[in-house]
Amino acid sequence: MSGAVIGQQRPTIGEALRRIRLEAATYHGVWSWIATVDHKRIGLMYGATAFVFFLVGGVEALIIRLQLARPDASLVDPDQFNRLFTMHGTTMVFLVVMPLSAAFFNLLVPLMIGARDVAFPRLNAFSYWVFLTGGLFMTASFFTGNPAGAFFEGHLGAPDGGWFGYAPLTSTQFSQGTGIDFWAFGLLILGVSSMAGGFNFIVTIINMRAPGMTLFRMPVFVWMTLATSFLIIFAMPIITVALFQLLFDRLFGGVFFSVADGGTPLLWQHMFWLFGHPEVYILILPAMGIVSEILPTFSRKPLFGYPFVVFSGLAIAFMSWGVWAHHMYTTGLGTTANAAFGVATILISVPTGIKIFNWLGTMWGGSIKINTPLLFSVGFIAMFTIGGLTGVMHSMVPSDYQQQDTYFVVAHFHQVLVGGALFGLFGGIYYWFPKFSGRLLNEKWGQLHFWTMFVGFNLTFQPMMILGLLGMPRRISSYSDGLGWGFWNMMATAGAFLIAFSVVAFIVNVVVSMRSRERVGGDPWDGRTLEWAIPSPPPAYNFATIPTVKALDDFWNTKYVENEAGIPVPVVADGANGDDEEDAGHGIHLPSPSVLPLIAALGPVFIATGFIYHGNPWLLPLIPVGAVTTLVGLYGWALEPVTE
Amino acid sequence: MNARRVRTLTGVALAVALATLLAGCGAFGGDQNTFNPGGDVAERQRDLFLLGLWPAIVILMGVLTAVVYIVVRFRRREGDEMPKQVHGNNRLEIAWTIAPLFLLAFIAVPTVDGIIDLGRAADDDALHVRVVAFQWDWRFQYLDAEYADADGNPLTVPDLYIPVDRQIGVELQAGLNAAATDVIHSFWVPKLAGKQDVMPGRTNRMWFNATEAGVYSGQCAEFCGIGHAVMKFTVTAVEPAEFESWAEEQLAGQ
Amino acid sequence: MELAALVLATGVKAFFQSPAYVIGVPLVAVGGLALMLALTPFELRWPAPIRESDLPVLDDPPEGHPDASEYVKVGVFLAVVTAVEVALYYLDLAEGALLGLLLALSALKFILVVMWFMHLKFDNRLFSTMFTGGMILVLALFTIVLATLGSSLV
Amino acid sequence: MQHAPTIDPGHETSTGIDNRKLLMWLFLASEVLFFGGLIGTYLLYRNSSVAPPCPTDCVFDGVTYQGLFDIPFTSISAFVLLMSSVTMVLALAAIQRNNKRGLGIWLLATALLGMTFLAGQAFEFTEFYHEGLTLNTNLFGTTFFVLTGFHGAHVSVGVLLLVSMFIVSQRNDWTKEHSLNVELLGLYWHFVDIVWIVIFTLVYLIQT
Repeated sequence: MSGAVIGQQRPTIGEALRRIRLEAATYHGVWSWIATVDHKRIGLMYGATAFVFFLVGGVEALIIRLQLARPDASLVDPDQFNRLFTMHGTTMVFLVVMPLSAAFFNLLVPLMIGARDVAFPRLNAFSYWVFLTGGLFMTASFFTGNPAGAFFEGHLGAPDGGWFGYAPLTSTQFSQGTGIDFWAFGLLILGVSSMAGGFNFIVTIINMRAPGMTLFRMPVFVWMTLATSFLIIFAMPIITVALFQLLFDRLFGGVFFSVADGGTPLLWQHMFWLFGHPEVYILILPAMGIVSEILPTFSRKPLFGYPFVVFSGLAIAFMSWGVWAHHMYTTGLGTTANAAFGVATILISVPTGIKIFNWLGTMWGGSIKINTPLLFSVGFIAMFTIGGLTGVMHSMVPSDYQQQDTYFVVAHFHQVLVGGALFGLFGGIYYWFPKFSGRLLNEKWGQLHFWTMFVGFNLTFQPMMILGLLGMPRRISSYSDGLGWGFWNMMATAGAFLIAFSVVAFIVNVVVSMRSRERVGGDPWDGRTLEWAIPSPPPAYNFATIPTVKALDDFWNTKYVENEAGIPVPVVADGANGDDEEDAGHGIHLPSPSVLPLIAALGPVFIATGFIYHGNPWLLPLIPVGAVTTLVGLYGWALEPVTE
Repeated sequence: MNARRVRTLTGVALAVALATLLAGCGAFGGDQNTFNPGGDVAERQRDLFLLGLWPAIVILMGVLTAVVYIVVRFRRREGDEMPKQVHGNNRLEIAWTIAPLFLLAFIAVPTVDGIIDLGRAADDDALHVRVVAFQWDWRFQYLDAEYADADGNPLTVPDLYIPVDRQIGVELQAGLNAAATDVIHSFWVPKLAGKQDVMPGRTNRMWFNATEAGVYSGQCAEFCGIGHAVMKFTVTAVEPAEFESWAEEQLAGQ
Repeated sequence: MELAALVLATGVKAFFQSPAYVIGVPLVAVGGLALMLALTPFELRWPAPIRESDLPVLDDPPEGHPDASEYVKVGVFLAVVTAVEVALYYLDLAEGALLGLLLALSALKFILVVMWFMHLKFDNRLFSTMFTGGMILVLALFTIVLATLGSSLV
Repeated sequence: MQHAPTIDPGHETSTGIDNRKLLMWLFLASEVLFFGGLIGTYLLYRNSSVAPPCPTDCVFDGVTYQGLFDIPFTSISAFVLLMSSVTMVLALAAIQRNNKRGLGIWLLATALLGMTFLAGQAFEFTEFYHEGLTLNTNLFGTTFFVLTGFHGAHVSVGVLLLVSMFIVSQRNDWTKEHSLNVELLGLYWHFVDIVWIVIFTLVYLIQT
C-alpha cells in the first residue's frame, strides 16, 4: 500500500496544495501566475521582471552619466559612483539581457518546434523564481552594509568591485562591507537559474520537436537558443568555482587570491573571462536569432543561406572559448599568449561577418515592409557592425594596449550589447507582441521609440569612442577640465537621456496598445514559422494537434507554393489559418500547476543571507532554514503528482 | 513612415556619426590624446590603430550604404508582387567567407609583429625605472647605480623625469614595498605608450621613449577603488643634460 | 548535538576553520531527511503508483545492458588496478615513468566506470559526445590557463 | 533534480532518449567543468604554499615538516568509493529484473559505503586539522579542503538520494518500470566516483 497516513496534519497540507493546483489550473487569478508551469506565462513573467530591472539599471546609468556630464562634478562621491557602475553592469548583463533572452526562449522555443511545453515545466518555473529572488537579493545590496554609514545617510551598500570584480580589489582587505558578498552570492543564485534554464532548453530542443521537425528544419532562433544554452551550461560552472573561491576567501579566510600567501590574482581573471567571453555570446546570439526571424518575414523571402547562418552561429559559440585572454592583453601574459589570442580574436570576426552578409542577402530583392520590428533589426545590423569592427580593432594587440580600459572599450561593448543585443530584443518584442497579447503595438509610438533610441544611442556611445582615443580611462568618477573630454561627455549624457525618453515612449506604447480594442488574428505579419499557425494569444496547450513538419519554414509552405519562377503563389485551400483551431483542445493533458518550485527557489536566498551575516546569531539560523525550505520544495516537487 | 523620411533620417544620423568620429580624430587637443603621440611606442600604436581604422570605416560605410540602399530600393510598395524566393548562393557564401580572411591577414601580420617588438626586453643602455603603484599614488625609482644615494637607495620621486630620445626600461611593482600587497593598477601615459598592468605578486615590464620634450600626463587605467580617478602622475621629458642636473639636485635633496 | 553547539556558539567562520566538520553537515542532513520523509505531507509515490502485484523476478537483464556478473568482473578488475596504483606509488620508479603509469591507470579506471557502469558503451552516442565534449573543453582550457600562469605541472 | 516530472510530448521524444536521462547527462557534462575548475586550481597552486604543512615532506626555513598525506588510508577510502560504484550498478541490475528486495539491499550497501567514505574523509580532515592545516593556513589547505570538500558534498547529496530512494522504493512497488530512477541516480553516483578517481591520482599519488 503506498503511503500509510502518518500524523493528522498530513492531509491538510496536501489538500491545500491540491486546491491551489486546481485553482491555478483554471488560468484565472493570482495563483494561476504564482503556480504556473506554462512556458508562455513564465516567459511573460521573465520579460516583465527583466524590464523592471532594465529600468533600475537605466536609472543607475543616468546617474553615472549625470555625474560625468561635466568636469569635476560631485553629484555622487567616488564610493557611490563605484557602486553604481558595478551594479549598472551587473544588472544589465545578468538581470536584463540574459533574462530577456530567457523570456524569448520560453515564449518561442516550444511554439517554434511544435511542442506543448518545455521538457521540464516545473524546472522552468523554478528557473524563473530563482532568477526573481536572486535579482531582488542582488538589488537589495544597495540597502546594506556600507562600512561608511547607512543607506539613508546616502551610503549605498552595493558591490564596488566592477562587474568583473578583479581580485584582490574584492578581498576583505580592500572592500569592506557586504557588497561583494551580495554580488558573489547573487551571481551564484542567478547561475542556478541560468543553468536550469540551459538544461531545460537543450533537452526541449533535442527531444521535444514535432514529428518531421529535423534539426535543419528548425528556425534559426531555435538554433541560437541551443547554442546559447550549451554556452551557459559549460561556462557557468567555471564562474561558479571562481565565486566560491572568492567567497571562501572573504567569509572563511581562504587564501585563493591572496598574494601574500602565494596566490595569484590572475587566476581570477582567467576564471572570470573563461566564463565572461562565452557570456558575451550568450548575450548576443539570441538577438542574432531574433533578427534572423524578423528579416525574412518582413522581406517576404526565406533567410538567405540558412545553413551558413546556422553554422556561423555554432562557429561563433565554439570559437568563443578560444578568445578569453583578449580581455587580459595588458596583464603581462607574454608574447606567445598575446599573439595567439590576438589572432583567434581576429578570426572570430569571420563567422560574424557571414551573418551580416546573409542578412543583407535576405533583404536583397525582397519586398520589405518598413515597420518597427524591421527598423530595430536593420538598426541591429548597422550598430552591430560597428561593434564587430571595433572588436577587430581591439584584436590588434599593440594598439589595444592604448584602448584597453578606456572609454573606447566601453563604447565597443555597448555597441554590441545595446546596439546589438538590446535592439534585437526590442525588435523581437515588437514582432511577437501580437502573438502573446492579441494586439499589435502602436506603429507611431513604435517609430518614435526606434528613432529616439537610435539617435540617442549614437549620441551616447560614438562620443565615447572619441573619449577613449582622447585617453579617458573607464570607471573614473570625475575628471579635470582641460583634457578635452567635457564636450563629448556632455554629448553622451544628452544621448543617454534621449534613450531614457525612448524607453518612456515604449512604455506608453505598451499601455496604449494594451488598451486598444483592436485584435489581431493568429498570423498578423504573414509569418513563416509554426508559432503563427496558432491563435493569438496561444491557448494553454499551444497546438490542438501536434503539427507534422515537412520543410523549413513549414507554416509558410502551407500558405504558399513556389511557381517555376520561384514566385510564391497562395495555396487555394486556405485551411491553415490558426483561428480555425479554437476550442479544439479538449482532453489534452497538461502538467498541473505547482507552488513547490517557488518554495524551492526561496531557500538559496536565505542560505546566502545566513552566510553573509554569519556573525549575527539571529541571522545565522537562516542557513538551515533555507536548506530545509529548498529540501521541502524539492522533495515535495519530486513526490507531488505531475498531473491530475 | 514613408521611404523619403527613412532615407533622410538615416542619412542625418549617419552624417552626424561620421562627422563626430572625424572631428574627434581631428581634434588633437587634450593631454592624454592617443592621436598626438610624443614617443615612438605611442606613435607605432597609433599607426597600427589607423591601419585598422580605415578598412573598418570603409567596410562600415559599405554595410551602412548597403543597408540603406536595400531598405529603400526594396521597400514594399502598394500592389507589390511576391518577391522571388531566393534561398541562398553557395558561391557568394564562400566568397564572403574567404574575402575577409585576406583583409584580416593584412592586419594580423603587423599585429603579431608589434606584439613581438613591444614585448622584447628593454635595451641594456636604457634608463631603468621601477614604477611603484599603490592605492592611490605613484613612486618612481631610478634603478641604475649612478642614481643611488650614498646608502645605495635608488632615487625616488613622485613624478617621473626622463631624458628625451633615450629608451626607458620600466618594471612595475604593486605596493610600496614588495612585501606589501596592493590591488591591480595600470601604468599609462597615453602620449608615450599604451598601458601595462601593475600586478601584485609579479613584475611586469615594458619600455618606451619620448621623442619630444614636454610634460606628459598619465593616469591609473585599471579600476583600483575610491581614489582611482585621482591616481595621476606626470612624465616630464627633458634634454639629457637637463635630466642629469635634475637628478643630481634630487639626489642631493634626498 | 556537538556540531549544532559548535555552529551556534562560535559562528560559521570558526566552524569552517575546522574543516573537518564541513563534511559533517550533510551527514546531519541525512538524519534530517529521514525525519522529514517520516513526517512528509505527501504521499510517497515516486514517480507514479503502479498496480500492486507479485511480478516474477526476471532472469535476463534488459536489452543493451550487461549481466550482473559482468559488473562484478569489472569491479574486481577495478580493485586490482587500484592495488597496482598504490603498489606503484611505493616502488622507486623514475618520476616521469611513475607519472605516466599512474595517469594511464587512472584513465583506465575512469574509462571502465564510464563505459560499463554508466553504460556509455551501450547507450546513445549523444551522451558520449556531450560528456567527452565537456572533458576535452575543460582539459584544453585549463591546460592553457596553467601554461600561461607558469604552473609546474604541464 | 533527477525526478523532475516531464511533460508528455504527445509522441515519443524526437531522439528516443528519455528527457530525464538527457538532463542528467547534460548536468554531468556541466559538472565536468565545475570539478575541472577546482582541480585546475589545485594543480596551479601545488607547491606554491609559502608556509607549512604540506602534502609531502617539505622544508621551510631549514626545518623539515612531515607530509600530511597518508596514502594507505586514502587508498582504502578510494577503494571503498570504487566498490560503492559496483554495488550501485548491482542495484540497477536487480531492479531491471524486478527484484525489489535486491534493489533495497544494494542501495543500502551503496549508501553505507558512501557514508564510510565520508567518515574516512571526516577523519582525514580532523587529522589534518590537528596537524595544523586549516582553510586559511596556506594555499595547500585552501585548495585541498575546498576541492575535497566539494567532492564530499557531492557524495553527501548522493547518500541523501540513495537513502530517499531506498525508503521510497521499499514503501512502494518498484518494478523494472522504475529502473530509470535507479539508473539516473547511478549515473550521478558513478560520476562522483570517477571524479574521485581523478582526484586520487592527481592530488594524492602524483606529487612532484
